Amino acid sequence: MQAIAICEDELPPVAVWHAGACVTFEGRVRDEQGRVVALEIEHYPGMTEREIGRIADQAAERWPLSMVLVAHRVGRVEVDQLIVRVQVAAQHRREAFEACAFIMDYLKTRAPFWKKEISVDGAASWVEAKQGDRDAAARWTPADGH
Amino acid sequence: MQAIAICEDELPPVAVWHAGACVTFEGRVRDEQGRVVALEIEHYPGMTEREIGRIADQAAERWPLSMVLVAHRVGRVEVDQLIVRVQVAAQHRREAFEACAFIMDYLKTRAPFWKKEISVDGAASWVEAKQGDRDAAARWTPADGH
Amino acid sequence: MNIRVRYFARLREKLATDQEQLALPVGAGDVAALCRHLAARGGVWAEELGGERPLMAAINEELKPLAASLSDGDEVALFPPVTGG
Amino acid sequence: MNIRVRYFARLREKLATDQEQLALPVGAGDVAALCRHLAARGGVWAEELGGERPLMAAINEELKPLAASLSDGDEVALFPPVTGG
Repeated sequence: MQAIAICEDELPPVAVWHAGACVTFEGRVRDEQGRVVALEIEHYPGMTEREIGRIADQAAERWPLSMVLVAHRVGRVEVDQLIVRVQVAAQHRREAFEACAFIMDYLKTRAPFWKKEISVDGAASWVEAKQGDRDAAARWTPADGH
Repeated sequence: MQAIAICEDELPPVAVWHAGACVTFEGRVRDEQGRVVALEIEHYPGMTEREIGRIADQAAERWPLSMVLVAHRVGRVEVDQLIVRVQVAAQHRREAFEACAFIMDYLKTRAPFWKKEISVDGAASWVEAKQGDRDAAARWTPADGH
Repeated sequence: MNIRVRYFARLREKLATDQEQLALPVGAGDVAALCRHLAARGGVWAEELGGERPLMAAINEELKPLAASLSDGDEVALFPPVTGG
Repeated sequence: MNIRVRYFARLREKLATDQEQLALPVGAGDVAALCRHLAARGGVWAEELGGERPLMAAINEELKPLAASLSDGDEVALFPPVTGG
Protein backbone atom coordinates (compact mmCIF):
# COMPACT_ATOMS: atom_id res chain seq x y z
CA MET A 1 0.00 0.00 0.00
CA GLN A 2 1.36 3.39 -1.02
CA ALA A 3 -0.18 6.82 -0.39
CA ILE A 4 1.14 10.32 -0.98
CA ALA A 5 -0.44 13.47 0.45
CA ILE A 6 0.61 17.01 -0.46
CA CYS A 7 -1.09 19.15 2.16
CA GLU A 8 -1.88 22.86 2.25
CA ASP A 9 -3.05 22.39 5.83
CA GLU A 10 -2.09 20.07 8.69
CA LEU A 11 -0.78 16.60 7.91
CA PRO A 12 -3.31 13.77 8.25
CA PRO A 13 -3.00 11.60 11.37
CA VAL A 14 -0.57 8.68 11.50
CA ALA A 15 -2.07 5.66 9.74
CA VAL A 16 -3.06 2.37 11.31
CA TRP A 17 -0.84 -0.42 9.97
CA HIS A 18 -0.67 -4.19 10.25
CA ALA A 19 2.78 -5.77 10.07
CA GLY A 20 5.59 -6.67 12.45
CA ALA A 21 7.35 -3.30 12.39
CA CYS A 22 6.68 0.33 11.57
CA VAL A 23 9.14 3.23 11.41
CA THR A 24 7.77 6.76 11.23
CA PHE A 25 9.86 9.83 10.50
CA GLU A 26 8.48 13.29 11.19
CA GLY A 27 10.13 16.66 10.65
CA ARG A 28 9.09 20.01 12.10
CA VAL A 29 9.96 23.62 11.30
CA ARG A 30 12.90 24.63 13.52
CA ASP A 31 13.17 28.20 14.76
CA GLU A 32 16.94 28.28 14.09
CA GLN A 33 17.78 30.04 17.38
CA GLY A 34 14.71 32.26 17.17
CA ARG A 35 15.61 33.61 13.72
CA VAL A 36 12.82 31.86 11.79
CA VAL A 37 9.05 32.19 12.34
CA ALA A 38 7.79 30.12 9.41
CA LEU A 39 8.66 28.46 6.12
CA GLU A 40 7.01 29.01 2.76
CA ILE A 41 7.27 25.78 0.79
CA GLU A 42 6.95 25.94 -3.00
CA HIS A 43 6.56 22.81 -5.09
CA TYR A 44 5.92 21.61 -8.63
CA PRO A 45 2.34 20.31 -8.58
CA GLY A 46 2.03 17.08 -10.52
CA MET A 47 5.73 16.31 -10.57
CA THR A 48 5.87 16.33 -6.76
CA GLU A 49 3.39 13.45 -6.45
CA ARG A 50 4.98 11.54 -9.35
CA GLU A 51 8.54 11.89 -8.04
CA ILE A 52 7.56 10.83 -4.51
CA GLY A 53 5.72 7.89 -6.09
CA ARG A 54 8.92 6.90 -7.92
CA ILE A 55 10.92 7.15 -4.68
CA ALA A 56 8.36 4.98 -2.85
CA ASP A 57 8.43 2.47 -5.73
CA GLN A 58 12.22 2.29 -5.55
CA ALA A 59 12.01 1.63 -1.80
CA ALA A 60 9.44 -1.12 -2.41
CA GLU A 61 11.78 -2.72 -4.96
CA ARG A 62 14.71 -2.72 -2.52
CA TRP A 63 12.88 -3.92 0.60
CA PRO A 64 9.73 -6.02 1.19
CA LEU A 65 7.35 -3.34 2.53
CA SER A 66 3.70 -3.60 3.42
CA MET A 67 2.97 0.15 3.58
CA VAL A 68 4.58 3.44 2.53
CA LEU A 69 2.90 6.74 3.38
CA VAL A 70 4.43 10.11 2.58
CA ALA A 71 2.77 13.36 3.62
CA HIS A 72 4.38 16.78 3.01
CA ARG A 73 3.20 20.32 3.67
CA VAL A 74 3.30 23.08 1.05
CA GLY A 75 2.61 26.79 1.45
CA ARG A 76 3.20 28.54 4.75
CA VAL A 77 4.20 26.31 7.68
CA GLU A 78 4.73 27.90 11.10
CA VAL A 79 7.57 27.10 13.48
CA ASP A 80 7.00 23.84 15.38
CA GLN A 81 4.44 22.55 12.87
CA LEU A 82 5.08 19.28 11.07
CA ILE A 83 6.51 19.57 7.53
CA VAL A 84 6.81 15.93 6.59
CA ARG A 85 5.92 12.42 7.70
CA VAL A 86 7.20 9.18 6.16
CA GLN A 87 5.64 6.04 7.62
CA VAL A 88 6.90 2.62 6.52
CA ALA A 89 5.62 -0.76 7.68
CA ALA A 90 7.35 -4.10 7.04
CA GLN A 91 7.62 -7.52 8.64
CA HIS A 92 11.03 -6.79 10.19
CA ARG A 93 12.51 -3.69 11.75
CA ARG A 94 15.68 -3.41 9.68
CA GLU A 95 13.72 -3.12 6.42
CA ALA A 96 11.40 -0.50 7.90
CA PHE A 97 14.32 1.57 9.27
CA GLU A 98 16.31 1.42 6.04
CA ALA A 99 13.38 2.13 3.72
CA CYS A 100 12.23 5.08 5.83
CA ALA A 101 15.72 6.62 5.88
CA PHE A 102 16.12 5.97 2.13
CA ILE A 103 12.82 7.69 1.33
CA MET A 104 13.76 10.72 3.45
CA ASP A 105 17.22 10.97 1.85
CA TYR A 106 15.74 10.79 -1.66
CA LEU A 107 12.87 13.13 -0.80
CA LYS A 108 15.41 15.72 0.37
CA THR A 109 17.45 15.56 -2.83
CA ARG A 110 14.92 14.64 -5.57
CA ALA A 111 11.37 15.78 -4.71
CA PRO A 112 10.61 19.24 -6.16
CA PHE A 113 10.06 21.26 -2.97
CA TRP A 114 11.84 24.52 -2.15
CA LYS A 115 11.85 26.09 1.30
CA LYS A 116 11.94 29.80 1.96
CA GLU A 117 12.64 30.95 5.51
CA ILE A 118 10.54 33.80 6.86
CA SER A 119 12.38 35.60 9.63
CA VAL A 120 11.11 37.59 12.59
CA ASP A 121 11.47 40.90 10.73
CA GLY A 122 9.50 39.59 7.75
CA ALA A 123 12.52 39.04 5.51
CA ALA A 124 12.40 35.94 3.30
CA SER A 125 15.33 33.90 2.01
CA TRP A 126 15.58 30.67 0.04
CA VAL A 127 17.14 27.77 1.92
CA GLU A 128 20.28 26.45 0.20
CA ALA A 129 20.62 22.74 -0.49
CA LYS A 130 23.05 21.00 1.89
CA GLN A 131 26.01 18.87 0.88
CA GLY A 132 25.16 16.60 3.83
CA ASP A 133 21.82 15.76 2.21
CA ARG A 134 23.51 14.92 -1.10
CA ASP A 135 26.00 12.70 0.76
CA ALA A 136 23.16 10.99 2.63
CA ALA A 137 21.36 10.18 -0.63
CA ALA A 138 24.58 9.02 -2.31
CA ARG A 139 25.11 6.28 0.29
CA TRP A 140 22.19 4.34 -1.26
CA THR A 141 23.70 4.16 -4.77
CA PRO A 142 25.36 0.92 -5.91
CA ALA A 143 28.76 2.64 -6.36
CA ASP A 144 28.90 2.88 -2.56
CA GLY A 145 28.39 -0.84 -2.19
CA HIS A 146 25.03 -0.51 -0.46
CA MET B 1 14.03 14.05 28.34
CA GLN B 2 13.91 10.30 28.94
CA ALA B 3 10.91 8.19 29.93
CA ILE B 4 10.45 4.43 30.22
CA ALA B 5 7.08 2.71 30.54
CA ILE B 6 6.63 -1.00 31.25
CA CYS B 7 2.97 -1.60 30.51
CA GLU B 8 0.63 -4.42 31.55
CA ASP B 9 -2.02 -2.86 29.33
CA GLU B 10 -1.95 -0.84 26.07
CA LEU B 11 1.02 1.41 25.35
CA PRO B 12 0.50 5.11 26.09
CA PRO B 13 -0.10 7.36 23.06
CA VAL B 14 2.81 8.73 21.04
CA ALA B 15 4.30 11.74 22.82
CA VAL B 16 4.30 15.33 21.60
CA TRP B 17 7.87 16.45 20.87
CA HIS B 18 9.62 19.67 19.93
CA ALA B 19 12.73 19.37 17.77
CA GLY B 20 13.57 19.20 14.11
CA ALA B 21 13.18 15.46 13.68
CA CYS B 22 11.50 12.48 15.32
CA VAL B 23 11.83 8.79 14.51
CA THR B 24 9.36 6.35 16.04
CA PHE B 25 9.69 2.59 15.91
CA GLU B 26 6.73 0.38 16.76
CA GLY B 27 6.56 -3.41 16.82
CA ARG B 28 3.43 -5.56 16.80
CA VAL B 29 2.75 -9.21 17.56
CA ARG B 30 2.88 -11.13 14.25
CA ASP B 31 0.63 -14.13 13.75
CA GLU B 32 3.47 -16.12 12.07
CA GLN B 33 1.26 -17.50 9.30
CA GLY B 34 -1.68 -17.98 11.64
CA ARG B 35 0.31 -20.15 14.06
CA VAL B 36 0.43 -17.62 16.94
CA VAL B 37 -2.53 -16.01 18.73
CA ALA B 38 -0.67 -14.11 21.46
CA LEU B 39 2.62 -13.64 23.28
CA GLU B 40 3.24 -13.87 27.00
CA ILE B 41 6.11 -11.54 27.88
CA GLU B 42 8.04 -12.15 31.08
CA HIS B 43 10.48 -9.60 32.45
CA TYR B 44 12.71 -8.85 35.42
CA PRO B 45 10.96 -6.00 37.24
CA GLY B 46 13.42 -3.38 38.41
CA MET B 47 16.25 -4.50 36.16
CA THR B 48 14.10 -3.95 33.06
CA GLU B 49 13.67 -0.24 33.74
CA ARG B 50 17.31 0.17 34.80
CA GLU B 51 18.70 -1.62 31.74
CA ILE B 52 16.52 0.36 29.33
CA GLY B 53 17.63 3.51 31.15
CA ARG B 54 21.26 2.53 30.58
CA ILE B 55 20.57 1.89 26.88
CA ALA B 56 18.84 5.29 26.54
CA ASP B 57 21.76 6.94 28.37
CA GLN B 58 24.24 5.33 25.98
CA ALA B 59 22.22 6.61 23.01
CA ALA B 60 22.20 10.11 24.52
CA GLU B 61 25.99 9.95 24.91
CA ARG B 62 26.49 8.97 21.26
CA TRP B 63 24.00 11.39 19.66
CA PRO B 64 22.59 14.78 20.70
CA LEU B 65 18.98 13.84 21.48
CA SER B 66 16.18 15.95 22.87
CA MET B 67 13.82 13.10 23.80
CA VAL B 68 13.93 9.31 24.26
CA LEU B 69 10.76 7.40 25.12
CA VAL B 70 10.64 3.62 25.43
CA ALA B 71 7.40 1.78 26.13
CA HIS B 72 7.19 -2.03 26.25
CA ARG B 73 4.36 -4.41 27.02
CA VAL B 74 4.63 -7.26 29.53
CA GLY B 75 2.16 -10.07 30.23
CA ARG B 76 -0.21 -11.33 27.55
CA VAL B 77 -0.20 -9.40 24.26
CA GLU B 78 -2.62 -10.45 21.51
CA VAL B 79 -1.75 -10.73 17.82
CA ASP B 80 -1.68 -7.32 16.09
CA GLN B 81 -1.28 -5.41 19.36
CA LEU B 82 1.75 -3.17 19.87
CA ILE B 83 4.61 -4.71 21.88
CA VAL B 84 7.10 -1.87 21.85
CA ARG B 85 7.52 1.76 20.91
CA VAL B 86 10.81 3.70 20.81
CA GLN B 87 10.41 7.40 20.03
CA VAL B 88 13.52 9.57 19.60
CA ALA B 89 13.60 13.30 18.85
CA ALA B 90 16.70 15.26 17.78
CA GLN B 91 17.56 18.34 15.77
CA HIS B 92 18.55 16.34 12.68
CA ARG B 93 17.13 13.23 11.10
CA ARG B 94 20.30 11.14 10.92
CA GLU B 95 20.78 11.28 14.69
CA ALA B 96 17.14 10.36 15.33
CA PHE B 97 17.27 7.41 12.88
CA GLU B 98 20.55 6.04 14.25
CA ALA B 99 19.65 6.46 17.92
CA CYS B 100 16.24 4.80 17.43
CA ALA B 101 17.77 1.81 15.59
CA PHE B 102 20.55 1.57 18.22
CA ILE B 103 18.04 1.51 21.09
CA MET B 104 15.97 -1.19 19.37
CA ASP B 105 19.05 -3.32 18.66
CA TYR B 106 20.23 -3.04 22.28
CA LEU B 107 16.72 -3.55 23.67
CA LYS B 108 16.47 -6.81 21.70
CA THR B 109 19.77 -8.17 23.04
CA ARG B 110 20.14 -6.62 26.54
CA ALA B 111 16.78 -5.76 28.12
CA PRO B 112 15.49 -8.63 30.31
CA PHE B 113 12.29 -9.59 28.46
CA TRP B 114 11.43 -13.11 27.33
CA LYS B 115 8.67 -13.92 24.86
CA LYS B 116 6.58 -17.05 24.91
CA GLU B 117 4.42 -17.79 21.88
CA ILE B 118 0.89 -19.01 22.52
CA SER B 119 -0.39 -21.00 19.55
CA VAL B 120 -3.88 -21.61 18.29
CA ASP B 121 -4.13 -24.96 20.10
CA GLY B 122 -3.06 -23.35 23.41
CA ALA B 123 0.50 -24.71 23.34
CA ALA B 124 3.18 -22.34 24.63
CA SER B 125 6.84 -22.20 23.59
CA TRP B 126 9.68 -19.85 24.46
CA VAL B 127 10.99 -17.79 21.57
CA GLU B 128 14.68 -18.45 20.86
CA ALA B 129 17.07 -15.49 20.57
CA LYS B 130 18.10 -14.78 16.97
CA GLN B 131 21.64 -14.52 15.66
CA GLY B 132 20.41 -11.67 13.43
CA ASP B 133 19.58 -9.62 16.51
CA ARG B 134 23.02 -10.25 18.01
CA ASP B 135 24.62 -9.20 14.69
CA ALA B 136 22.48 -6.05 14.58
CA ALA B 137 23.61 -5.06 18.07
CA ALA B 138 27.25 -5.88 17.32
CA ARG B 139 27.39 -3.33 14.48
CA TRP B 140 27.31 -0.50 17.08
CA THR B 141 30.43 -1.69 18.92
CA PRO B 142 33.77 0.08 18.31
CA ALA B 143 35.43 -3.12 17.03
CA ASP B 144 33.21 -2.83 13.95
CA GLY B 145 34.40 0.67 13.27
CA HIS B 146 31.04 2.30 13.86
CA MET C 1 10.23 22.54 -32.08
CA ASN C 2 7.99 24.01 -29.37
CA ILE C 3 8.68 23.53 -25.69
CA ARG C 4 7.28 24.97 -22.51
CA VAL C 5 9.83 26.07 -19.92
CA ARG C 6 8.87 26.40 -16.25
CA TYR C 7 10.89 28.10 -13.52
CA PHE C 8 10.62 27.48 -9.80
CA ALA C 9 11.72 29.01 -6.50
CA ARG C 10 14.69 31.41 -6.71
CA LEU C 11 14.76 31.12 -10.52
CA ARG C 12 11.07 32.04 -10.81
CA GLU C 13 11.66 35.09 -8.64
CA LYS C 14 14.93 36.24 -10.22
CA LEU C 15 13.69 35.75 -13.79
CA ALA C 16 10.31 37.29 -12.86
CA THR C 17 8.49 34.59 -14.81
CA ASP C 18 7.09 31.19 -13.98
CA GLN C 19 6.80 29.83 -17.51
CA GLU C 20 7.11 30.57 -21.20
CA GLN C 21 6.63 28.89 -24.57
CA LEU C 22 9.74 28.70 -26.74
CA ALA C 23 10.14 27.85 -30.42
CA LEU C 24 13.58 26.30 -30.91
CA PRO C 25 15.24 25.07 -34.13
CA VAL C 26 14.57 21.35 -34.68
CA GLY C 27 17.28 19.24 -33.06
CA ALA C 28 18.19 22.13 -30.78
CA GLY C 29 19.82 19.64 -28.49
CA ASP C 30 19.75 19.07 -24.75
CA VAL C 31 18.81 20.93 -21.58
CA ALA C 32 22.29 22.45 -21.37
CA ALA C 33 21.84 23.92 -24.87
CA LEU C 34 18.49 25.35 -23.80
CA CYS C 35 20.19 26.99 -20.82
CA ARG C 36 22.86 28.53 -23.10
CA HIS C 37 20.08 29.81 -25.36
CA LEU C 38 18.34 31.43 -22.39
CA ALA C 39 21.55 32.74 -20.82
CA ALA C 40 22.29 34.57 -24.10
CA ARG C 41 19.51 36.97 -23.08
CA GLY C 42 22.04 38.41 -20.64
CA GLY C 43 21.35 40.04 -17.25
CA VAL C 44 19.67 37.80 -14.69
CA TRP C 45 19.31 35.09 -17.38
CA ALA C 46 23.07 34.88 -17.73
CA GLU C 47 23.55 35.03 -13.96
CA GLU C 48 21.09 32.26 -13.20
CA LEU C 49 21.50 29.97 -16.22
CA GLY C 50 25.06 30.70 -17.37
CA GLY C 51 26.52 27.78 -15.46
CA GLU C 52 27.66 29.67 -12.37
CA ARG C 53 24.91 28.38 -10.09
CA PRO C 54 23.83 24.81 -9.39
CA LEU C 55 20.77 23.88 -11.42
CA MET C 56 18.43 20.92 -11.64
CA ALA C 57 16.10 20.06 -14.50
CA ALA C 58 13.01 17.97 -15.16
CA ILE C 59 11.51 16.96 -18.50
CA ASN C 60 7.79 16.12 -18.42
CA GLU C 61 7.82 15.98 -14.62
CA GLU C 62 10.80 13.65 -14.34
CA LEU C 63 14.29 14.62 -13.12
CA LYS C 64 16.85 14.56 -15.94
CA PRO C 65 20.53 15.37 -16.31
CA LEU C 66 21.41 18.55 -18.23
CA ALA C 67 22.62 16.30 -21.06
CA ALA C 68 19.08 14.93 -21.66
CA SER C 69 17.73 15.63 -25.17
CA LEU C 70 14.62 17.70 -25.79
CA SER C 71 11.69 16.78 -28.05
CA ASP C 72 8.86 18.77 -29.52
CA GLY C 73 6.10 19.36 -26.99
CA ASP C 74 8.28 18.77 -23.91
CA GLU C 75 7.66 20.57 -20.65
CA VAL C 76 11.10 21.44 -19.26
CA ALA C 77 11.44 22.70 -15.69
CA LEU C 78 14.54 24.50 -14.43
CA PHE C 79 15.10 25.01 -10.73
CA PRO C 80 17.69 25.29 -7.97
CA PRO C 81 18.61 22.16 -5.99
CA VAL C 82 15.54 21.02 -4.06
CA THR C 83 15.24 21.58 -0.29
CA GLY C 84 12.13 19.72 0.87
CA GLY C 85 11.71 17.19 3.62
CA MET D 1 28.87 -15.48 51.66
CA ASN D 2 25.13 -15.26 51.10
CA ILE D 3 23.63 -14.60 47.71
CA ARG D 4 20.15 -14.66 46.25
CA VAL D 5 19.80 -16.41 42.88
CA ARG D 6 16.86 -15.64 40.59
CA TYR D 7 15.76 -17.62 37.55
CA PHE D 8 13.70 -16.35 34.61
CA ALA D 9 11.76 -17.66 31.65
CA ARG D 10 12.72 -21.15 30.47
CA LEU D 11 15.14 -21.57 33.40
CA ARG D 12 12.45 -20.66 35.93
CA GLU D 13 10.10 -23.23 34.41
CA LYS D 14 12.64 -26.04 33.96
CA LEU D 15 14.15 -25.60 37.43
CA ALA D 16 10.66 -25.17 38.91
CA THR D 17 11.87 -22.29 41.07
CA ASP D 18 12.09 -18.55 40.65
CA GLN D 19 14.61 -17.81 43.37
CA GLU D 20 16.62 -19.20 46.24
CA GLN D 21 19.09 -18.08 48.93
CA LEU D 22 22.49 -19.74 48.80
CA ALA D 23 25.31 -19.79 51.32
CA LEU D 24 28.60 -20.18 49.47
CA PRO D 25 32.15 -20.44 50.81
CA VAL D 26 33.79 -16.99 51.00
CA GLY D 27 35.64 -16.23 47.76
CA ALA D 28 33.52 -18.78 45.91
CA GLY D 29 34.44 -17.00 42.71
CA ASP D 30 32.48 -15.89 39.72
CA VAL D 31 29.10 -16.54 38.07
CA ALA D 32 30.53 -19.47 36.13
CA ALA D 33 31.61 -21.10 39.42
CA LEU D 34 28.08 -20.55 40.78
CA CYS D 35 26.70 -22.31 37.71
CA ARG D 36 29.04 -25.27 38.22
CA HIS D 37 27.94 -25.42 41.88
CA LEU D 38 24.26 -25.50 40.80
CA ALA D 39 24.85 -27.92 37.91
CA ALA D 40 26.40 -30.35 40.38
CA ARG D 41 22.84 -30.96 41.65
CA GLY D 42 22.38 -33.03 38.49
CA GLY D 43 19.18 -33.56 36.49
CA VAL D 44 17.63 -30.40 35.02
CA TRP D 45 20.24 -28.32 36.89
CA ALA D 46 23.03 -29.98 34.96
CA GLU D 47 21.06 -29.72 31.71
CA GLU D 48 20.33 -26.03 32.04
CA LEU D 49 23.46 -24.75 33.82
CA GLY D 50 26.11 -27.29 32.79
CA GLY D 51 27.34 -25.13 29.90
CA GLU D 52 25.35 -26.82 27.13
CA ARG D 53 22.83 -24.01 26.69
CA PRO D 54 23.42 -20.29 26.15
CA LEU D 55 23.03 -18.35 29.39
CA MET D 56 23.03 -14.71 30.40
CA ALA D 57 23.58 -13.33 33.90
CA ALA D 58 22.95 -10.16 35.84
CA ILE D 59 24.39 -9.12 39.18
CA ASN D 60 22.31 -6.60 41.14
CA GLU D 61 20.15 -5.86 38.09
CA GLU D 62 23.06 -5.23 35.73
CA LEU D 63 24.16 -7.55 32.90
CA LYS D 64 27.51 -9.19 33.64
CA PRO D 65 29.77 -11.71 31.93
CA LEU D 66 29.99 -15.18 33.47
CA ALA D 67 33.50 -14.27 34.64
CA ALA D 68 32.18 -11.50 36.93
CA SER D 69 33.02 -12.02 40.63
CA LEU D 70 30.37 -12.42 43.30
CA SER D 71 30.20 -10.59 46.63
CA ASP D 72 28.26 -11.19 49.81
CA GLY D 73 24.66 -9.96 49.48
CA ASP D 74 24.58 -10.00 45.69
CA GLU D 75 21.40 -10.74 43.76
CA VAL D 76 22.43 -12.91 40.83
CA ALA D 77 19.98 -13.57 38.00
CA LEU D 78 20.41 -16.41 35.50
CA PHE D 79 18.36 -16.50 32.32
CA PRO D 80 18.32 -17.53 28.65
CA PRO D 81 19.25 -14.93 26.02
CA VAL D 82 16.65 -12.17 26.08
CA THR D 83 13.97 -11.90 23.38
CA GLY D 84 12.14 -8.60 23.93
CA GLY D 85 11.45 -5.77 21.54
